[in-house]
Amino acid sequence: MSTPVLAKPAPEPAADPTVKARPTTGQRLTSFMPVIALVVLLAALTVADPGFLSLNSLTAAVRTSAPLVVLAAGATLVVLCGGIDLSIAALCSLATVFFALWLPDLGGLTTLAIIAATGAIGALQGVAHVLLRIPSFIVTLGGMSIFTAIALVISDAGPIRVADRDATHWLTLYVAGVVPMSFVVALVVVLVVSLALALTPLGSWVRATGYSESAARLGGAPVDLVKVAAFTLSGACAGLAAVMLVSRNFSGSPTMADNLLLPAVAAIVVGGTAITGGHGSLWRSLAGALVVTLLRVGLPIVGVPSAYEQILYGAIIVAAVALTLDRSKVLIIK
Amino acid sequence: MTTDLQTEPGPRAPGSPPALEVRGLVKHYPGVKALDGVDLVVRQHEVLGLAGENGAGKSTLLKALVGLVRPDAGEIWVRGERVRLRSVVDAADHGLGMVFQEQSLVPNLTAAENIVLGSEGPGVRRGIYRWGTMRRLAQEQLDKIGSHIDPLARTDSLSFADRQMVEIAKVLRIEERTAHPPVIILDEPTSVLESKEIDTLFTQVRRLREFASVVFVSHRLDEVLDVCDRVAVLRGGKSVGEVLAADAAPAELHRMMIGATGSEDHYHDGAAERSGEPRRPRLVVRGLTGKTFRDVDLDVHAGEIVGIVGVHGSGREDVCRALFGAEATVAGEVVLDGRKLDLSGTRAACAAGVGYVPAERKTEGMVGPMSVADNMTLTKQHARCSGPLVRPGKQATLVDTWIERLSIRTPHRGTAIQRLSGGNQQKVVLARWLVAGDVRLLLLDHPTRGLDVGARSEVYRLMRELANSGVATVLLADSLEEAIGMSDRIVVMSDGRATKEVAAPAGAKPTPLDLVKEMV
Amino acid sequence: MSLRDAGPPIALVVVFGIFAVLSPDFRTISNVQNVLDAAAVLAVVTCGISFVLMTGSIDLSAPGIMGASAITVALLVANNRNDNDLGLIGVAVAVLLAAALGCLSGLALVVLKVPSFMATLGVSAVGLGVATLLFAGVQPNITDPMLEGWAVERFLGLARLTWIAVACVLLGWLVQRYSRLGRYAFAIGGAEEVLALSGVRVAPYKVAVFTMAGAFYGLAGVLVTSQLGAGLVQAGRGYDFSAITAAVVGGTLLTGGRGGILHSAVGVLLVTVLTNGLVQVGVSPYWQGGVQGLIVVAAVAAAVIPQRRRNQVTK
Amino acid sequence: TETAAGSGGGGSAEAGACDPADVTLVGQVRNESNPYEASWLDGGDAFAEQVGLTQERLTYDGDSTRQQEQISQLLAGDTECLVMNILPNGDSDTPPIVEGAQDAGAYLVTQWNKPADLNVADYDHWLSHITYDGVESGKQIGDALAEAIGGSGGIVALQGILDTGAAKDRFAGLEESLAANPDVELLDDQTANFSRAEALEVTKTLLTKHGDDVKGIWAANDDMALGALEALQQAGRDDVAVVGIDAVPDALTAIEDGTMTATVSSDGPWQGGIGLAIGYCVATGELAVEDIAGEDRAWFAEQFLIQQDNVADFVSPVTSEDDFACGNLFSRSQGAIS
Ligand SMILES: Nc1ncnc2c1ncn2[C@@H]1O[C@H](COP(=O)(O)OP(=O)(O)OP(=O)(O)O)[C@@H](O)[C@H]1O
Ligand SMILES: Nc1ncnc2c1ncn2[C@@H]1O[C@H](COP(=O)(O)OP(=O)(O)OP(=O)(O)O)[C@@H](O)[C@H]1O
Ligand SMILES: [Mg+2]
Ligand SMILES: [Mg+2]
Repeated sequence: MSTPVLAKPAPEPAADPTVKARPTTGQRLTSFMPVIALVVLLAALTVADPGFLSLNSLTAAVRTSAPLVVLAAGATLVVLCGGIDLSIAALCSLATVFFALWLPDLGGLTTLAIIAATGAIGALQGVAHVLLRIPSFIVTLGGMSIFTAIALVISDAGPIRVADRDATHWLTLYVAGVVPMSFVVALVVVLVVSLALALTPLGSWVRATGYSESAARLGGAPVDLVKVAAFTLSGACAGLAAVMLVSRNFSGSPTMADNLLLPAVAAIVVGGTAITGGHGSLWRSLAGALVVTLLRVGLPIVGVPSAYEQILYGAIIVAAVALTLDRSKVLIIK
Repeated sequence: MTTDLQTEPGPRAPGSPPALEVRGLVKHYPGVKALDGVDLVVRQHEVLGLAGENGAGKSTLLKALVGLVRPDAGEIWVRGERVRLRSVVDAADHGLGMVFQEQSLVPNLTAAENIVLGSEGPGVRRGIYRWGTMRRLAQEQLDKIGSHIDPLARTDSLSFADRQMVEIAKVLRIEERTAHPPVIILDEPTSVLESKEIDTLFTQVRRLREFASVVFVSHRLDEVLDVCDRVAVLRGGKSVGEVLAADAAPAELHRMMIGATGSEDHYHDGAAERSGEPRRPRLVVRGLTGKTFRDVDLDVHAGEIVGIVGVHGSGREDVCRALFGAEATVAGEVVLDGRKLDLSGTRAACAAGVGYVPAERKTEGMVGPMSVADNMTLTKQHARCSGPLVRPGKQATLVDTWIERLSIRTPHRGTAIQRLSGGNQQKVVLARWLVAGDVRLLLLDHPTRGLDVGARSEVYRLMRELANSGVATVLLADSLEEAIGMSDRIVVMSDGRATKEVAAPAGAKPTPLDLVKEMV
Repeated sequence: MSLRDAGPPIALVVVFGIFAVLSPDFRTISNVQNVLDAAAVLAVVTCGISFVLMTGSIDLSAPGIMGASAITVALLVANNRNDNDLGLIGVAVAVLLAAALGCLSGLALVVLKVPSFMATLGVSAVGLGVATLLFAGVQPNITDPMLEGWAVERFLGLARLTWIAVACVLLGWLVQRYSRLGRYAFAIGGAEEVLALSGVRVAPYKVAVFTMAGAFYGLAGVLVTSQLGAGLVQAGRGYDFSAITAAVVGGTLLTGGRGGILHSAVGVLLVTVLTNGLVQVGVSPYWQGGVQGLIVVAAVAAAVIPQRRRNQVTK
Repeated sequence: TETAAGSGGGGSAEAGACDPADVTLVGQVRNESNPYEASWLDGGDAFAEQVGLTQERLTYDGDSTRQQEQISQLLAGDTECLVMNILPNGDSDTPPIVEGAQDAGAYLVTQWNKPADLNVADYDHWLSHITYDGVESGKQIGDALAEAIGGSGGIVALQGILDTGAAKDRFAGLEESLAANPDVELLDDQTANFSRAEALEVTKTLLTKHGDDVKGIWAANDDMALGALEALQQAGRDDVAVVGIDAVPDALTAIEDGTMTATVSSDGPWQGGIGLAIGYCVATGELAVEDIAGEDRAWFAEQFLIQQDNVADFVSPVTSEDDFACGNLFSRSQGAIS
């Protein structure tokens, strides 16, 4: 089958070639908003407590943020596809238990085994979502309670100590003396996935699925595969985050990461990714996760009393989203 | 009806006083001048046609008239009074109402609610619905246009044509807001209707003229001349003149629209250029059965265009979707080029060389916020990749080639497709299947819906050239004439079954009447 | 009634039947009363959230708003912390405060254009903060006989607050069916852009929907206070996701435009019957959450399978 | 100056070299929205005032990760003369806190939760771990309950958050008590996660399930006991004995009124003060780590079974300055944790 040869239909020139789709200054600014929000927040915390802006303190903050970055990065993919993954935190908790249980047998391979296992569990949720046509919200809400139950049962509802710390020791090292290894790993995850999206057709498939699933499907994009892949990655990221948590806490516990769900979703939204899908990126979630981490640890450390801390957290996070969301990309906000 | 008829019925375009005047209207969009000083007069009790190519600015102008678009410059006068229209409500208060190009009803509300939406009046007292009153109000509007639907039916349970009637009934509510004859604007109301429904609509439009002015937009120029008293022509956001419908021909209008002598490139004569090489069967469908169709047999040869005609609900659309793997089938066998076609999903169909252009361009055909380039290369990876990696350079070259070949009007290949006019969007969607050069079977569902004459003839030419290069095409045409003109063979479907096959070779075309007999 | 609408009630009957067969304790009158009483608070919360879901938004503010209203009402009626004894006025003030917090979510959504997921999460945090401030380290216990009576006194076998919940469901249904607010909420979920084209200003209705939802959460907070005899900051913990689950299980779509109060009421009963039944048949506490999750997924899957289509969009 | 065994995050002063005015006092609990923990922080404030300082109050909302995050952020700041009195969220949260403090050279006292195999004496900045004997308290109230129902009959148990040591120890205590009272039958045990609201629901369900067989309710803390009391009131039952642990003010009132049978005291204000006091004494050099007896590195604090006859003594717990004097720090010890 050869390319159909079409005569050039002459009449009018296609378009004025000088008109380029170049972003305006305003658009450029909006795309940097997550970073701006981060800097503003850091400045505000420094004003409140000048001691906050020290190398030590920043190092601790990025080290703290690593699991959240990884969780948010994985879930961002699902959100970009137009879904949501509410199971990441419960899956991460379950993975910490797996890690503690498997480490004695698998040794150095445990990390890989965990990531593979959580990836497979994520894939399973993805398959349930696309095959049964159940909204991802429901599938992953169900997944959340199922994973919690499994974790409680296999751990006998208690934390399991990890005696052998060598397997996770590498995550506690520092690159060049200051950059925590776990944060470097988180950066690598963001970078690798971002590159995969940018350099392969995956990126446009993901966005097409998120913007308009039916158009993507009828346009021949592998919508179901893309969705399952997104859930798989989200699961795998939950596993990696679990390894990071274990390296920090020296134990696995069936509820360890449960409270990271809402911060992870907050990180995605604060980054300016549209919760309705299509528009957004992983580096935005990275910036968002740093903002959320600063809010979580920064406010109490600079001395905001507990009650006011919650009020401030609520207000700042809403303000941050108001700042970062590019409204030209999302017409109707639900 | 609240308006009293001061004047006798009948066309009276030139003489009657202006109901609405537009002077020097200008509207810029980033990179486009959608309106560039438009002047327009709409007289009382006339039907004014508005013609222009895709992207000429028709919709923008009409939206400005109902307060949805804020013009950058220019004036709008209603019955001798200059007005500033800030919202739909504002416009309705001045007696201006519009039926939009895309249907705009809330699907999960009743027809009655849709009709009174936004101006419930006595239907809602202190925020409380009075369903009886509501029903009566809606019934009054429906009676005006002689529609018999149940006002309390959920809108998404109504047929397409009935929904169109609801839209018209809804827009007629503006009569209640003003003592003067209203101006009713219809933006491409016919592009989604069957011919029978179009006839009903035209009857309505002629009735409207008795108590209102109507602005009517359509790309079917014969239609425009048929129903309108006067036709104004827009080109590149400027008014370029007007004609009296009574003494104008489609060709003349077309010339004004494109600003040159347009080739009278109509589907009827084009068929002669078709190459006569011997044909081999490409698509063989036997006993295909799905939810809305049964036992469909269909053969399409390489290089052949087969039209499927049928009334709304005949199931032809679902047959097309089934062949593309987008609709489930329960039985039947489909063979493409001697190999069994996998109907399990759209991916498999794409891989086998099947292409599909859906009728619902906005929701199914394109991914609005994505660029022209990404939309064009969504399917065929080797059009933008080497190995698994995207090569932006390769993609750009290829996309630019096709933008030029199909003369797609877009500021840039990176422009979001939703900012293009409908015709140009359609060309991008078609190009999606051509970029790779491996399409063997093309399923076209209303491919010319909403396209202007020029764009349409380009699509026709494209279809023919594709056929000449060996592509087998299944066409669900916009009108019977189009089906007859373009097809080599026509299959009639009714009630989910293929009931008749009619040969339509160049020079021996059946008449529309022949087909209508079979369809009902 | 379409198949989709019939699914949840059928599921309710089936689940009820299964538990009734499995456990003699489950099928007692007193347990049915207990189930209905236990469903009361969730029903009120779900009334509120249903309107928000109907518009296609989501609302996670229930825990914060309920906490704030629980503490407020405990401090305003007769209690052990101060000399207030405002009775019903105290209840009204708590509900108003809750409505104000809900209004805040709505304003963040329409004025700041912050997606509801985030806006309501923020408001929830604010509500918890306000509650913690008011709590000030000492548990307020109520001594108000009226409020205590709601949980204790019975009418036709059911606690007063169960009747309050029934009244809420009825009110919600009337609002949904007969008020412009309810119908517009429904329409916003169906096609928001069309409302704008029809000259309807959508923003005030969205704010109103969130305000109304806030008021329902506020009342739910009051009910929890009445049940516990004390105002707790954590009065609303977990109600956000369980209310969404109940609404969805009842047939409300998260994308909006479908479902309603009666659907949600069925969903609430389904969830409550499950919770109660699993305890009654003696499922290990470890497994209860998991079994419940599995059943919810299965129920939704069973409901959607009949109308599955090839090119269906599921988000 | 390197005192810590680890690689050292902050330059810590030689033990005991701190000027009293330079000491930073930090108290961290789950949240301020329950009376027990709020009174803990208030006790910390009272001690800080006593030595002319202020306490930094931290709460982590029962969120383990957040607790770790706060602590690592805290330890990234100035750790010289930093004294922390910490309530770890669960057993598993203690080791990272301990190692963090050790590396940074901050003085740490933990309470309630500690894995059994983690030895305080292995560290020189983890000064002490204080807890109440959960098995003992679970047994004490179990016995009190058995006595209240006349030595025989059915009871139900409301467990705490399943993966905490406190919940497990207390339940183990109940089992010991059941073994000693063979006629008392445990009809059912369910978790209500230490929460009043959950306890209300669970109790209601258990009451319908077991009806009049229920003669007593054993709750792993007072909040759940109070929830159970509400459920009993709503069910119109006043013949059921209820016991809990913690001695929160509402429970004491209930015991005074006779609606509740027994609880076991844990003294929040004292706990909030004593941890800071130990750290303060070491930081300022009034007490050397080496001088703390081995049995005072991890110890059970004194607790009392409170019933109607002695409840008056506990209604307003008072901490005297003497309790926190450096020579008197371990006076409430009931012996080392075995
Ligand atoms: N919202 C918008 N943003 C940017 N450009 C726009 C927008 N709306 C319209 N345009 C541009 O304005 C021009 C006029 O568009 P308009 O929709 O008025 O054309 P039309 O005559 O109605 O075409 P069609 O026949 O295809 O409906 C087109 O070039 C279009 O791309
Ligand atoms: N998934 C579905 N489930 C049930 N009924 C359907 C479904 N899809 C379509 N129908 C119904 O089946 C009939 C066939 O519809 P279809 O749109 O295929 O007709 P058509 O002949 O292609 O119409 P047109 O001329 O507008 O293209 C219609 O009555 C439609 O309402
Ligand atoms: Mg148009
Ligand atoms: Mg059709």
